Amino acid sequence: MKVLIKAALAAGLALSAAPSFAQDAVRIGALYPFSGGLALLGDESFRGLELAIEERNAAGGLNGRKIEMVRGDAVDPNQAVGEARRLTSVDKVSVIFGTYSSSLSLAATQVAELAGVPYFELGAISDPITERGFKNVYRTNPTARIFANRMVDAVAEAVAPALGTDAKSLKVAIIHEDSLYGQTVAGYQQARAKEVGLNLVETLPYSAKSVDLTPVILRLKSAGADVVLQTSYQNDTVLFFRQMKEQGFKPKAVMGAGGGYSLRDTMQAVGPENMEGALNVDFTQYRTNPKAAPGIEEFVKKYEAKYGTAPRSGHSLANYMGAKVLLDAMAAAKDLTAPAIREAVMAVDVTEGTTATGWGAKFNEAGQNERATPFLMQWQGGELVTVFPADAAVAEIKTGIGAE
Amino acid sequence: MTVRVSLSEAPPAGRLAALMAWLGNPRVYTSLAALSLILVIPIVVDSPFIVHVFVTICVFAGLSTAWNIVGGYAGQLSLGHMVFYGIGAYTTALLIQHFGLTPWLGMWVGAAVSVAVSVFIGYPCFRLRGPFFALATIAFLEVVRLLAIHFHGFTGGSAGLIVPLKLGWAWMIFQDKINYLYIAFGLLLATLAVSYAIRTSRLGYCLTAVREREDAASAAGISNTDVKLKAVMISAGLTSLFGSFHAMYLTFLEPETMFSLANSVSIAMFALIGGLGTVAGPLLGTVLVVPIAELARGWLGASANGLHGFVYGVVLVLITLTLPGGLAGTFGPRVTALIDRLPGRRVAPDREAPALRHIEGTPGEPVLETRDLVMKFGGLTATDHVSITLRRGEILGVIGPNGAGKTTLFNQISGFLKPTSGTVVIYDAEGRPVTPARADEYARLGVGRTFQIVQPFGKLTVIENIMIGAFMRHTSVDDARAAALRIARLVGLLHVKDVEARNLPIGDLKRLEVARTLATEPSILLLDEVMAGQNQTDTQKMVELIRTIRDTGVTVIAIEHNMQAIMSLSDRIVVIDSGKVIAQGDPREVVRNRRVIEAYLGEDFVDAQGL
Amino acid sequence: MDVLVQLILNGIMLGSMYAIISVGLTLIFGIVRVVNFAHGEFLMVGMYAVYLLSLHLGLHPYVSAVPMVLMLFAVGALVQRFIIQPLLGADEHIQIFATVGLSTALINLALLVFGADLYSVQAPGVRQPLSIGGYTVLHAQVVMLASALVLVAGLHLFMQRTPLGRAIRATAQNRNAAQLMGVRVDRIYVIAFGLGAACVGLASALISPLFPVTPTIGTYFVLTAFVVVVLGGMRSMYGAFLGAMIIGIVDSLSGYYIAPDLKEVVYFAIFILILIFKPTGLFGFGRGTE
Amino acid sequence: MLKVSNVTAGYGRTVILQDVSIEVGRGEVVTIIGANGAGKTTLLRAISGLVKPSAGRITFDGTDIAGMAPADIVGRGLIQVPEARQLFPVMSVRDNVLMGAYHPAARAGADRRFAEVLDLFPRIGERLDQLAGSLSGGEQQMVAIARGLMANPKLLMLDEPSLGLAPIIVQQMFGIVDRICEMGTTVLLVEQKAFHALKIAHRAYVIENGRIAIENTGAGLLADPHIKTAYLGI
Repeated sequence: MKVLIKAALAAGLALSAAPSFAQDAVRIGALYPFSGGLALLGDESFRGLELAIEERNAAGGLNGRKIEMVRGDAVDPNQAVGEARRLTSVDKVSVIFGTYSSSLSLAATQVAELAGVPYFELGAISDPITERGFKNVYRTNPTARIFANRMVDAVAEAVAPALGTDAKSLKVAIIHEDSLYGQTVAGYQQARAKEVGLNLVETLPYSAKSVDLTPVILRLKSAGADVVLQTSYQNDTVLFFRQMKEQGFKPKAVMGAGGGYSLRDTMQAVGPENMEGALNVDFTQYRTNPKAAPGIEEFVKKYEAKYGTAPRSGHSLANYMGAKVLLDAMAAAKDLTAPAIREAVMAVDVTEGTTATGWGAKFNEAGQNERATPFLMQWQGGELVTVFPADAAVAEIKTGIGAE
Repeated sequence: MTVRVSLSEAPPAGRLAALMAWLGNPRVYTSLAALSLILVIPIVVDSPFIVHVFVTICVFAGLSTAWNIVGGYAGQLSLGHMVFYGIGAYTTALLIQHFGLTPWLGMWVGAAVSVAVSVFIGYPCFRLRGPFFALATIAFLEVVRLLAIHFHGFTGGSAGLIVPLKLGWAWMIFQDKINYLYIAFGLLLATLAVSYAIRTSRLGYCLTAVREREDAASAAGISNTDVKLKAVMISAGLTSLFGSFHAMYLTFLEPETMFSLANSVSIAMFALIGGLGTVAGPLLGTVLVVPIAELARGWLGASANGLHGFVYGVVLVLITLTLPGGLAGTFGPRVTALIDRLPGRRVAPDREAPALRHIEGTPGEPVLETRDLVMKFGGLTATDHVSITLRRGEILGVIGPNGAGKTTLFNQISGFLKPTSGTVVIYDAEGRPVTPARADEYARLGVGRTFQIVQPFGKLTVIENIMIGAFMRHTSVDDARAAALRIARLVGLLHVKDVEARNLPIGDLKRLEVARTLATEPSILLLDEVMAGQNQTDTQKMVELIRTIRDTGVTVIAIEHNMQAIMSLSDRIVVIDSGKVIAQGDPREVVRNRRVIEAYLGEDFVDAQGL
Repeated sequence: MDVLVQLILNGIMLGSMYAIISVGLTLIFGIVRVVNFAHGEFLMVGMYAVYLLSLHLGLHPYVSAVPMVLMLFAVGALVQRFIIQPLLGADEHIQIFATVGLSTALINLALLVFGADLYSVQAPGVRQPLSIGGYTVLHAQVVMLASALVLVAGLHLFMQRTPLGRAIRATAQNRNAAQLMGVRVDRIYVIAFGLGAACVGLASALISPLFPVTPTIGTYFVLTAFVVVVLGGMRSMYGAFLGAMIIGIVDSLSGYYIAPDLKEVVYFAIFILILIFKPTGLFGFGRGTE
Repeated sequence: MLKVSNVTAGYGRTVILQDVSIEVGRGEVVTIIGANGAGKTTLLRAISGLVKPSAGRITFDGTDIAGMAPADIVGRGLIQVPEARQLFPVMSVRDNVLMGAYHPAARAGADRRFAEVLDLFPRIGERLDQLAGSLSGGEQQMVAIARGLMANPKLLMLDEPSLGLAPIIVQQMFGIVDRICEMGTTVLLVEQKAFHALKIAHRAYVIENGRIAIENTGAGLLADPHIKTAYLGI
């Protein structure tokens, strides 16, 4: 309840756009979907940013200046445009952090770019966000292409060895929900599978609102798919796992691209015994070897202290890590103008395995962090544990789906 | 805030003077002043966020106004209107991407595509009524959205299309946001002007007529499908233009937003809240709801997910329960009354009525023939081989007991029923025999009919009701009004000319039925029991009126139960019983016919009276 | 061949789920002449209630069917009495807007109370696959099909054999004459709306073990239910039942043989074609152009 | 038994009936005749509670029933057989007839009356399982009357039972009405075919343009030359 009141107050303050704020504070925008269907993970993402900023303020702020956060709530692209306009004009923020959802990010970054305000994307994965030649958009998290490549590569690098066969002998199928997320990831998966010469037997899109996935499963069964790569939200993940079992379809491996695969709710709805062995490529999750991701345990503690629950997904962690890197860059910049920030961001050089997500940070000309890679995880005994790459792993990869 | 003034009301003396006089009308200057606030407030406040809110208002008000042309004026509840918005947006964006075509041209291509699609959707769907039309439009929207996702090679699929950020007027992309507002405001003004022009034109009246009563509209020569198609084409084109503009504004398109069911419902809701079928309603609804929704999301949205949506839903239900007329419908008359008290009101002078249509032909020649008309409903034969000939200039009375098939006969000779067998022949101005296909074609050929159960357009005033008929021969509103006034005077409805038809007593409604039909200036007039419900003096007046009409060259065929009246009026009588013509000829002889008396009073009566 | 049989089997099972929902929608449309755009949200409300009963009282969802039927009957009756009844004389647009408004309010109320998370009901055993000659169905699906059959048969008997059922049919066919027979038609409308909603109550109990509940779960079903109702001819329960089976099978087959993401396109296309070319529905039980 | 005093009624602001007063005594057969649109049906609708009178009183057995719900009026035994039959077309003939005994006040003895009605209309007995909509006009009218009788009427109001029927069937229909009257049911008969209606009527009213124009005994009206004038204009 306290959180709610605080949030309401923050929103109120944001609306009244107070010039009474201390002159020396640095104002930054936080643009996420706080209401509507994306609210759950939008809010989860925001918590990572909030923790990073609190940490920074506790340590004296940005070169002695306090950081003030102004929230923007966007449910659809039109609102994202509106909120981005508000943040850049009324609230005159120095930078904007966001956004969790790719379509919101695409819309909001167009505004920020024209307004000349740096936009720090911490969670949206759509590649074009950093492929439009914008000068002021930076992203710390891995993109859909990186996700897709990691998934396809994992078939050869992790799954096939565990099965003791050659990757080329495996029949691979791609299934995905047909909104932006699924369509994008699956597109790159197809390209990558072709590139590395995997035997791709089916690519099946479906609506995330589907109430019956048996046609998909029967097609996979008919095609004799050994490995299924799924890009899905929560409902369709649950449906897929339940119906896969019911239809007696037992592939050698199933791998998700985050989304519904990363959520504890999904595992509970499906049942831990049925989710056993499901692979998942996603942002760094909490059962990761702290040696590869220093600071991860402290983050969880801080999170629990502030919000009273365990983190609901890795989104908060990714946002936390990205915010920290970029706040450091802001601190290093000679002032907070866009060119100075660009210079500072381009100078960032963080080696892999030194942040709470285990990612490094080095930005290319387009603003994309080239040292961010998702890890391969697996549901084992009701826990999502990191299994690949080896130095981040806390468990061995297992084969098969469902407990015997 | 319905504004009922028109530019063309001005006298022809001098454009400038006319414009000044028009601007001097308080309804005009208050409306313009209120509208200009949409432009003035953001310029004065000078904040890009406020500009954004007002751009959003302009876009949604424009979409809602365009929707209202179909949903309000024509009464066709489209809940898939964003399909045109999406088509406009995608066409424009794809043309930029593939051909480097400026959106200023692309938007017109988009509009053209939307208009074509609207005909494709509208033509088959207009046969559906009420909720089924709504469901069909939703289905079309969903199909288009799913196809846009599926064919991602062409549309960019769910990943969406990104509009290249080429700045400048040529590409409709600006660093300075106020430029967007200029365009949005311009589009809104244009849409309001179109909406206003339709509302006050022949098309607007025809749409209202079709919405209220399709049959009466057909009888007034209006082709229901044609006017609905016109409405949906205009609406789709305008909606599409807003889609194109909004795509340039958002610079990012995805099927979920472009073909959104939620937004389709929203624009309809704005019109409902503001007042369906009024010019100002959709704008009012949007101006009220959009800022409140923006604020509510700020205040409520952050504190609890769904609270503002819940409040929004509850408010909608409450509005339907308490203000079914919307803001404009409920408060409009009072506000306009207040505005009219402002200085400067100008009363348009009455016009000279245009000349009546001249009816050619020789008295006595056949003008309409039926040949062996048979009409079967299930097992019932309503008309059984009816062959009658109507001669120019006569008054033919049709009598017969209830349920004898008289009205069924009328329905066949006015095109409302297709005979099971047999033919109806009308002789046109050149004396050629023709058989029209639809009721509105009969009407345009000069067959005017009244309905036994009166069919007034309840929410229109008496004079507007008559104008619906007058529009068949007069395209201009002023001519139609003048012609309608002449008819109102003729039938004795002048004293109630500004009363809404639903408030008339039955006698006046019967006269209105005649007046609307007369306004179509028919050469053949079909009167179905117009004396019923009239008192003695009114009946007398009606008899005289019918004679007067006949004297202008009109041929009359009348069904009547008031025997005294019909006997004294008719030149000839046809008696129908159980679907058959049992007697015809001179009135005096017909009533002495034994079969006729039997049909009316029963066989026993005839025996008892020894007739 | 095996796949075809399995697909048809799945289609029938899916169809029986659509049938229960659509029969309710048909009752409301056929008798009260109102298209209930909030029908899916009734289902959602029911599913949350089933979840709560299971969580707090440990009730098996099938046991919850009884309170659900009663609760949704009450919900439907109240909606008819306080929202639809006052609007019966109004333009039909207004009624549609009222149910759309109700739907918006309910979805957001659920979001407010339960959040966007998904909740799933544990019902041991009912998701067990049952193998019949090499083909698979679930216990829950068999229960669903049986319930759909019992529901349609039960409603049939109720409508044919009881005075109240006769009065409901009479009111639907000739409101005026029914009044002259001493039928209180306003009360009949309340009962009919309640019955329609009660069908959804039954559906919510049966569907809960199969699908987790979220605020928008109703929207997954409601458009399909409209398709079914139109296919079945709007007024007829048997039409709705057959229509549901057809849509279930079409859904299943087109998902396999055409493309899973185009199956909605297929049945929406069927829907549009039926509306345009055969508005009385596939079986000629009713009339869509009225 | 039934007393309509100074009733004015209509739809919306459209006035159809003006200041109409009629009376029906117990055991009487009263006929109302008048041309189409004169207001006969509106009068019956007002008595049955389907139209609320804007002025005047309607009492039945001493109770004011103006403004009562139609169902309560039916419950008091005031039953209308409406114009143009108004059957339930896709219900069986049996169900149509049974609907007559729907009101709780009519449930007692319904089985006995069902037998009586079948006795009166043997044709109906042959067609119990057919859909009512598939019957001929005359048969439909019989079902409508049978349905009315099932309601155990104290006063039966028949609205144009001869409407739209072939002449031969009209004769039969009046034969049936005769029998119902002879059985002692009080009847208010609205007709256009004046002669027969007047012949069986104890008293009769002529309604013109929403007002009662003449009141007389049936025989008296039969002899009144005004009738022929009103109907045939001679």
